[in-house]
Amino acid sequence: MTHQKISMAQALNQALRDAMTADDSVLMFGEDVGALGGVFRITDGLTAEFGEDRCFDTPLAESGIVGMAIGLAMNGMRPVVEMQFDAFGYPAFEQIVSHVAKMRNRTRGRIALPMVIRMPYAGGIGGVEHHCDSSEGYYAHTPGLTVVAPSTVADAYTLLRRAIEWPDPVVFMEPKKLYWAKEEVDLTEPAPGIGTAVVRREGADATLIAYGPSVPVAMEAAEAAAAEGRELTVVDLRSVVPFDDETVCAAVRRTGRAVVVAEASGFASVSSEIVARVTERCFHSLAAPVRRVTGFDIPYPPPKLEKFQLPGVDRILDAVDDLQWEDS
Amino acid sequence: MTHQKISMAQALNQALRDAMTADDSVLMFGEDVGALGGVFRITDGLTAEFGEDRCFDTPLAESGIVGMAIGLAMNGMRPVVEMQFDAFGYPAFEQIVSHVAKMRNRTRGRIALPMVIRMPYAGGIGGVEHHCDSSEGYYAHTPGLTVVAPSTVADAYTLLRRAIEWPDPVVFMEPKKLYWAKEEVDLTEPAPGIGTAVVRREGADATLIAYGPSVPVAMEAAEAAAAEGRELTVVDLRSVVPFDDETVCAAVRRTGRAVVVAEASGFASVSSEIVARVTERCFHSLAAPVRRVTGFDIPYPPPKLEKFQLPGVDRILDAVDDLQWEDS
Amino acid sequence: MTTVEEQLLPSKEPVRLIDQDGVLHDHSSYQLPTQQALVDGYVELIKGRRINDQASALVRQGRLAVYPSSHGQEACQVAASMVLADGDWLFPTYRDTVTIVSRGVDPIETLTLLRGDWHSGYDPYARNVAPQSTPLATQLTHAVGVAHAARLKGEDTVVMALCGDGATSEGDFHEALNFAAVFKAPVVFFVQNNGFAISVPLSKQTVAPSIAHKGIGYGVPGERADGNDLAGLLAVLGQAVDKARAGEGPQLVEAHTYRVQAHTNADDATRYRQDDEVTPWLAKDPIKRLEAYLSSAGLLSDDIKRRAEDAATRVAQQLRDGLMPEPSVDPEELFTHLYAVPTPQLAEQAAFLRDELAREEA
Amino acid sequence: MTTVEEQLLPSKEPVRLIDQDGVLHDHSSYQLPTQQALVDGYVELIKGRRINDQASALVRQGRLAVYPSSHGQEACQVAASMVLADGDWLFPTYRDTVTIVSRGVDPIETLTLLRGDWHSGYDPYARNVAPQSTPLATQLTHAVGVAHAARLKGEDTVVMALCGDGATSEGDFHEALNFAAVFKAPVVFFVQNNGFAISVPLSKQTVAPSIAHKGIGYGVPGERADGNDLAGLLAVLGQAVDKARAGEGPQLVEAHTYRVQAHTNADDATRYRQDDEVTPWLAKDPIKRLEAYLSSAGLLSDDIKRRAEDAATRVAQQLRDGLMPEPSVDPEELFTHLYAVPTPQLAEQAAFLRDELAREEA
Ligand SMILES: Cc1ncc(C[n+]2csc(CCOP(=O)(O)OP(=O)(O)O)c2C)c(N)n1
Ligand SMILES: Cc1ncc(C[n+]2csc(CCOP(=O)(O)OP(=O)(O)O)c2C)c(N)n1
Ligand SMILES: [Mg+2]
Ligand SMILES: [Mg+2]
Repeated sequence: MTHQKISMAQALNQALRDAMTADDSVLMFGEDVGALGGVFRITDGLTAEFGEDRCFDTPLAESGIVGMAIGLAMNGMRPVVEMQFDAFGYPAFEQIVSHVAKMRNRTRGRIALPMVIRMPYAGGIGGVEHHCDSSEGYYAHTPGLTVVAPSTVADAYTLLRRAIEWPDPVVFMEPKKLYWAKEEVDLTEPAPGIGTAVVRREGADATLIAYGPSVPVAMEAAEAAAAEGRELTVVDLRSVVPFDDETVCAAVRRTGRAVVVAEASGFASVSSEIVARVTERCFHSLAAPVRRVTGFDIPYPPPKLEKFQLPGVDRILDAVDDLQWEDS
Repeated sequence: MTHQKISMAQALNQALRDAMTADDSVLMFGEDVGALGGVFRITDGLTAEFGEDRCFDTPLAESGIVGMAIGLAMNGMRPVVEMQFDAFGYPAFEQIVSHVAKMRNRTRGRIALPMVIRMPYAGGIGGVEHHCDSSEGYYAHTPGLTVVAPSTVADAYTLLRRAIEWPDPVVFMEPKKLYWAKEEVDLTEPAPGIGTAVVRREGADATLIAYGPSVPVAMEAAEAAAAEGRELTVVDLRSVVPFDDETVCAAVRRTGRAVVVAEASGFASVSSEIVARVTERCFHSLAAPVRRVTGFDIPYPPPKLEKFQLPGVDRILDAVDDLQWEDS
Repeated sequence: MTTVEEQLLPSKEPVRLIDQDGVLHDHSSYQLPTQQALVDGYVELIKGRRINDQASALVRQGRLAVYPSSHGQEACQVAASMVLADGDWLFPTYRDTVTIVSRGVDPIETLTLLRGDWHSGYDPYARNVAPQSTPLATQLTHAVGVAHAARLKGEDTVVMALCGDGATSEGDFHEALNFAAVFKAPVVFFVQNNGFAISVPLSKQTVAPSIAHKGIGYGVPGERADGNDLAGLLAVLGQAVDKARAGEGPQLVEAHTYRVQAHTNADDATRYRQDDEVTPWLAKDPIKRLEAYLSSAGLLSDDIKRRAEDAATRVAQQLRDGLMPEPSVDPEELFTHLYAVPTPQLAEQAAFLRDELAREEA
Repeated sequence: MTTVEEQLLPSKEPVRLIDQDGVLHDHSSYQLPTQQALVDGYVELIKGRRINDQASALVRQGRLAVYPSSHGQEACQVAASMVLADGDWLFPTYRDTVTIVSRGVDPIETLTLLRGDWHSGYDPYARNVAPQSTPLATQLTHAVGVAHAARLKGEDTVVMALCGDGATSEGDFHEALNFAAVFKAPVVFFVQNNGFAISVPLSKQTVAPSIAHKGIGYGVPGERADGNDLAGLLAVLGQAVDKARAGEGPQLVEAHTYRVQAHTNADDATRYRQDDEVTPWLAKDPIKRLEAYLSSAGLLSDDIKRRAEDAATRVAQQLRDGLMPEPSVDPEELFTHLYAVPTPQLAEQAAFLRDELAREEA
């Protein structure tokens, strides 16, 4: 399967398929993931290929889905569950925060929960209310969870494979708006594991730090900045927890300036954390305060207004312009 | 009732009593808040005084409690509900995030939800698992909520009164470990409203920024620092949302150095936000990066180990020492 | 079997007063609604069907973002509104456009959500209709709160709370029924069991004898009705509303109906069900059977037919006109409705956007 | 009333094989357990009571942080463990110390949570006992998962999932029963209805005819038993376990018992109930009645009495000894158990604490 042009949705589907082939204990379940193949078709064909025992529909209850996954993981399985949209993961919040995140610690490592909670997330698809939330901040703030967000087709495949093999529970945030764009990929290429950020583009003037759906936007902004003569580094976090301080800080120290880009509302968010930890670690390398380009602190807007909420190229370029260049 | 020595628990009880007397539409309900008066006795005597219709026990279901409060608020009431411990508010997370926070915005201001969710929170009381969480970060990250945390007896009274009168939903975080300490207070004194931080102590060398249970610890640390010849300003946020940038930034600019103190795990937290926004706004006034003294990124420890998790005076003083004094 | 169980368990068969051939059936506990009600209901059915079909067409034209149609469920939609008094409350879901319009809310305002202009477009207090709920079953506890508030105020309001078969699996369904029962809140929980939750058939949702059997676990009387028989629904829901109003506490009603079309236009039902499963349900169409009955009873005058057709034409026209121009939503609104008074943070962000837009325009 | 309802609704009266005077009652559906079982059960009851009383005493001495006693509920506690086979699973709550110890878990390890050393102290896989759950009803869906995994692996494991009357109001109770029913998971949901959720009496928790009546709403057979009659409980729970093991799907059993003491030592029951409400329940004590029956049946030999007393003395001594010294928990453990491999962030924080402690010691 080397060098094929596929979409992120297909890559995720392939990752599930390969993981289920590789390991009989991998199960996939949730709402509409069986015959329908999921509302985004990420589980397309899995029930047909692996049978109802391996990929199945559940009753409509997210807390039940996550709770059942916990029990399955306690008893030898590697469940992967889908929250149909990440905002519909909130009914499972208690299970995620009080059990998924805490079980290993509670039992001094005796009960491990190797499970993946897949969440189609973020906006840019014209979805009505509750269909475009960015909830990674809640999970990143919860000790015990691993939080991953791919931004490329290749990473989607690799990171989902790694997440399923991971010994601990992973909240896997899938950027919905990237589901359909195709990329040429080689899925057999060795790829780094969870916890490693990657520099997507090198540039000496400033660093853009992004993850998930904001990475392609950051890349586009870097392209535009280059056209105007400013060279930007783009770091793709890949995983929010664990956080790759080394890669991020190295880039920031090299460039002396940084902008964090994320779709979620900024207040008390992953972006706040990035600004805080980068500043704590790189203070004397910084020529200007680290800026944030995030969603406003408002509920995700209705489709007709979402363009105002999403961090776009112009807003990123404005933030870069704002990095007190005259001072340097 | 001028100048009495009462505990925070009594002040909160008095605030509820006075609010219920002042306004017939104020209701208080939740688990064990009736005859028992709440496991912390905050609702002591309210059923006896106002009757079962005004203060009542509900079935044991937090989502139901918050959901019912939403409906009551939609139909002319001002409900105050108690989550018995803040970790038991997680089952209501969906209701809080998808409805409490969004209803006014969803309906273009037509449905207001004047309601208060009281949450006994944070640690330091030797509570077993799930009884000492600090969950304010989840709520602060959710646009549409107002998040308040008193640190003194007088503020507990005033802020709860203001919260009940507030036109919008308030998540009211009550620092459990401060419930019992008594202070001399005058509850009739005029007091500032929600959204106003207060400088609890002035000092030129550095600023401690804290809220809720961390304020007395910060005050103690400032006391100790003074003994060592370092004068610290202590800002008590009082409300996390809205955030009083003006008071906080004025203090930081005056002192050039700052430490944020909070019990919650630090990653992607309210503390991260404070560091980020203070740095964004006061960058060139800062002689050193803003430091955080927070809980570690671990589940709240069992009683025997909680002392290691709590931000204590020594840890705060160490952080202050760390503010690169040699550079200045 | 004690009296308690007899009181709380549903009828052995779903209540049906008019069968799919339009033939009348007597029932020991329920009476045929008045001729007037049936005739008015017929007009509403025709109108409701037209709303569904017109809205679906408008989705295909890109004038609505999405439309979850209640095609085939119009009897439920119409009955749920018809049994309510003016001061009563309705708690609808995303699929209940027809009920909402039937209750008198402006159809364009109703479709604001699905058009993508705003999250909810009508004034909930104008006709006592809560915003349509998307997160399943979550609105049911709100309904209990509204009903309880009414009782505290001494009002005799009844609240009609709608949900689907899938939604009954959510924890909030359970909590709402239990709270309503314990507080004797006047709520009629009306479950439109249309056989599917998106792709998931009822058999994977529950193995209970029926959804109406869930009532007894809360001490709530459960009843079930043929969901395509407007007459039966009016009788059963009408009685439920009466009992709730009379202080007998919450009532649970399950309607057996069928989602004839896909979940929404975005769904592809061929992936999970065969056409021959759908066919028998077409014969059970709620409009056909009421028409058959009214005809045979001599109640379907030309005048009535014209009234129905006029109402349908009017609402379709309203939809086509109202959903025509690109509506303008002021981006400033993003910041103004979160709080009675915007936080300083929001004010700052609003200014940022205003500034950005001004620069773009310049 | 059809067969389905007869199959799913509970017996008209809670099953009772031995009444409070120790008198035997025949039952059409349940048989008296063997003499051996009753005698073994008696020993466990005596031991269980001693655990409760000793643990409460240790709280007063400050050697346990808190203890939610099952005093008066020991028949439920003992029966829940006795009916399980070795490979089966138990999902207990904070109140179920006695069941856990009955299942063979070390009492000191069991009390780790309540002593404050760590969140859970025993190896869940050693005796297939899940950690005690504090968030109410949340463990019930885990039980479904464990049971479903066993079925997928072709094992005939049964899972006993415990909760209280209050916990049945939580959404997770609903979701767990429904999931178990739909997946035919071999779970016995065992509700110890002790009349109270802290201060809230059952009448404010639910107005259902009984908690066992909640089963039918999921297609799950519900049964109820006198919760102070070990014989009846062994019969009812034993049958439920057998049915679950035989592939008949989940079972719901409600035990009618009473929380004789306060919720925990931290609670003050005089604030919400009268002593004269408690008194009649003292006469229904599970130990007294089994003792009365065993005596009258000539089964209570001196040998048995000695066996019981020895077991009780031994466990009490174990508690006093084991909870004596201040146990040492290494603060380093705060960081080591969250992940299989600590994140760099945690490693950094662990180093910070290590450094801090080293400086303090220096
Ligand atoms: C809490 C929650 N989970 C998931 C969804 C996604 N979702 C929307 S509609 C639907 C199916 C609902 O089925 P049912 O309750 O039977 O109503 P119907 O659509 O048939 O009217 C699902 C799963 C949601 N809206 N809310
Ligand atoms: C989700 C959740 N909400 C609230 C609590 C606080 N709480 C602990 S025990 C209890 C009462 C439980 O009553 P019941 O289920 O009847 O069990 P019992 O204590 O009687 O054994 C409450 C409200 C909790 N532990 N979990
Ligand atoms: Mg349906
Ligand atoms: Mg109880």
